[in-house]
Amino acid sequence: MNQVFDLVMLALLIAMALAVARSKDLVAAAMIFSGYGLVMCLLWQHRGAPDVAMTEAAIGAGVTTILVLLAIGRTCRREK
Amino acid sequence: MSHWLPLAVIVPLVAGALTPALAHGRPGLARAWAVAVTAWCTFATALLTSRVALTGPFSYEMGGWAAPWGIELRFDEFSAAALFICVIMLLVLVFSGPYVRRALPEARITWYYSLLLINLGGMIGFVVTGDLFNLFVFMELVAVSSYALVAVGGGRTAALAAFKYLIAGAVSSALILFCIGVLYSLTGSLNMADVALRLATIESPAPVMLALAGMTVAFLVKAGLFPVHVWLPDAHAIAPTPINAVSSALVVKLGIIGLLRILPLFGAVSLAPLYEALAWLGAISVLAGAFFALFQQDIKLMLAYSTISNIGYIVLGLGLAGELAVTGAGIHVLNHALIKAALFLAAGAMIHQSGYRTLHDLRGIGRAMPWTTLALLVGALSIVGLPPTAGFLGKWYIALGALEAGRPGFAVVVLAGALIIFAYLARMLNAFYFRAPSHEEMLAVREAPASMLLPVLVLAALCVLGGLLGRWPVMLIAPAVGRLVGGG
Amino acid sequence: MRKSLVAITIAAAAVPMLIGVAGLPRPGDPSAAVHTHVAARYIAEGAHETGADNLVTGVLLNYRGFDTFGEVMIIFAALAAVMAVLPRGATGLPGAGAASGIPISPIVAFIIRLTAPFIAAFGAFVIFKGHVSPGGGFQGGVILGALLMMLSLVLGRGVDRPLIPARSARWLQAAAPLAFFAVGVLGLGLTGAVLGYPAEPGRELLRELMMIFLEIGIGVGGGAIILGLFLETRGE
Amino acid sequence: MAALWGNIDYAAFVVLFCIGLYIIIAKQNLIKKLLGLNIMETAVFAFVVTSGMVDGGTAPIVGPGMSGPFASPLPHAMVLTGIVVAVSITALALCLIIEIYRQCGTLEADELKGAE
Repeated sequence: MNQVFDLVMLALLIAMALAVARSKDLVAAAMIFSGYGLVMCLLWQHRGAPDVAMTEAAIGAGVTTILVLLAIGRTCRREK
Repeated sequence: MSHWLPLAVIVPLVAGALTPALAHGRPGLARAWAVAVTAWCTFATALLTSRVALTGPFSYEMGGWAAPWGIELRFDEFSAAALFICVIMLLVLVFSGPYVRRALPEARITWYYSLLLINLGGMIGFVVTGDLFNLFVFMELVAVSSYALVAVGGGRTAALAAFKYLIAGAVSSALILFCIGVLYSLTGSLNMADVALRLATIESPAPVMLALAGMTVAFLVKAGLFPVHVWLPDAHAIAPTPINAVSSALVVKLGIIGLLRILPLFGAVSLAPLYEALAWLGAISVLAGAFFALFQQDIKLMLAYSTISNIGYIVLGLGLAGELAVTGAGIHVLNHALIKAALFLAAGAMIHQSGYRTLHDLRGIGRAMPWTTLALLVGALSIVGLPPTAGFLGKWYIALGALEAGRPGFAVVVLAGALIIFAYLARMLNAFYFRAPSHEEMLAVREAPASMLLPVLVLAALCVLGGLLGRWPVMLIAPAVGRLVGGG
Repeated sequence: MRKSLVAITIAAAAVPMLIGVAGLPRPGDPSAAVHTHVAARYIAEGAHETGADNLVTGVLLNYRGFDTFGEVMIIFAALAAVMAVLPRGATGLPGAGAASGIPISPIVAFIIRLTAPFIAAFGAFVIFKGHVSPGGGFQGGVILGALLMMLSLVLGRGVDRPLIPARSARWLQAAAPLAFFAVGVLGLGLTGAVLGYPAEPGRELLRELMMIFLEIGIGVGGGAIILGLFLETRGE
Repeated sequence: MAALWGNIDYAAFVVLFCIGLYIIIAKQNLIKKLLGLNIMETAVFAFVVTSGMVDGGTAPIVGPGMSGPFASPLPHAMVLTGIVVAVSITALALCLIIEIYRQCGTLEADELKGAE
């Protein structure tokens, strides 16, 4: 069961990374990146690393995404 | 017990964190505070350097934990670079008083000095640590402060140059962390000496080669060697003058010192192909850096490309892996720091006083600013490598090392690089001294203020002193070179 | 041409990494060097030697406290960098070009005010219990920072009238390096090594107090810095 | 290549690393490049955390009720520091992006190249 969970998580991560690469709308890319951080946090929680998972969720998926959205607000939203 | 070693790293960092709080109401205090802390650091590193010169390398266990379990700071001969770092940072801080009051907006001055102190603490930490992950942490500390200091001048393209520098630095840092993860996965420890021992017993060569190749490439990107130098010219030319001096003379050298730290880890692996690659990359970088410098009109861009050329000399010296050549490389790391700092501060003082940056506009400045131009002349002679100056020693040893290794071609490259730079500098000095000024107000330009002129003259004196007393640094780093070449 | 250049670079990075990674010991293999060397001692005597049941906090604050000091300096350097790079008006406030100021809807404002004390309690819990349960200074600091961000939005306290006044904010933001300096020098006095913790049987309480003091310093410092980053990036 | 199946996690993280590298090199928008940089760094952190994993291992918390093999705490300490480094660099990069947009009016690398 563990192996299947890991493989699903890894496949999801790669799919989200590609989605970030493809999406033209930067806000959508930031949201997908936040989801990518949360899936990574789930994977680490499963691997016996709760501290790191909590930090990744709070800092990686939280603060980074907020700062990116603020910067998008002050610049332009769409990638040409 | 030498508590000087951890305090020499912790004090500048904590002082950097306190600078904004202390100088909140009084911006003038920030500079005085920074100069005082840097003077203390110079004293501390001088003590440590004298101790390593007398009794050889020593280490300090943080928190009292033995080596592989805790972090071990290891001060060996190459760590004596910390003294050069402190001296140059002290002179840069003295220089940046009047310069920064005019170049930077008022609100940024306290943060400028805070970042410089953090940069200093990070560099000292980088050269003294004996722990792989600690090396990464201090490298990031120097990196973050350097990205910001490049952009603090606020020029039209300063932010873009800083962003390119940030992306190049962050990608190489991610690669270094990946290689540290590979080494940890193989050996289970992070202490450099311990990893070196345990790497010898690893059977599967593939991950070891990956870690070696990855770290070498990443440190060469940080050192700005020719094929991966793209971020360097803009970052070093657009930043304010004191930051040019710090980044071209010191921060770029951390890539080389990082290489010197990780090469002994891979003693078991045959490093011959790596050294061969380093020698060729260094040679190409020497010629390419000098060649590009030839076509620059802007003085600062020319000096930035000459940094790439001199990094090429150092990497060429390392690549030849002979006793003489590696000594030459080690010496050039220290001497080039002095020379490049003198050149950038002198050129910066000229730009600060006259407002012009290109060779054509700066004609006739020799008469208006005699002392600064004299210092620039001494720096120029040193960078070419004429005998009485500091630049001569490094290049002389590398050329000898090339001949000793039976590679006369590289000795010719060393000479060719010096000649190309000499051609440019002859043109520059001709413009300063013998050409009529192309702008009338050049005659009205006054000499740089005292606190800008003093550091420039001290650095020029150090360039000549480094040449005359060249024997001492050679003897100082000889044991470390012996360990590196003997073990390598 | 550009496409092939990109493909070559990616392949030049991917192929050696894949080959190298294949040679590594299988993750999860208990006999790998990762578990038998340094980590074996951390797990066996970590709780006893550092007094922290959460071994990650034990490693972070005790065994490798110097790394965490460097890390705390990096987050402060990020704040100093942001303050040094962003354009400053005459009064030291960030320039125009602020985010689109969509007013916070009263429902959201009410919910944030309602949950604020619980978030503060959870943040404090994560900081104080960091050495016995998952969590620690950074996580607690980020939670407090996020709470301060939300309150700044709800109370309309932008960068011109920050929630924490500028003068005291500078001291709060330097809290973590100061805490490390204090504990480091105290450790030097007690155990003769910088950042050392007293390990004698009678001194467990003092060691735990020093650790909690560090956690609070990191939490408060981290929270203030993250609030500063938020306000500066947001502009007016 | 059979060994690669055993380390399939590492292979996935190398793929993520290369996707991040691809985004940095191929995409023109500076914010997109920054997201690629974050993806690359998170992939390296995942690699380090996974190297500390142990079969059937629980979190390295030595509580009264805790038993069984514990994951190695050292990679967790490294990755905690790494995540804080990543957010520091991201915060600085975003402010540089804001400054670039204020001065050059665009965030596309190819248009900016002409602006120098």
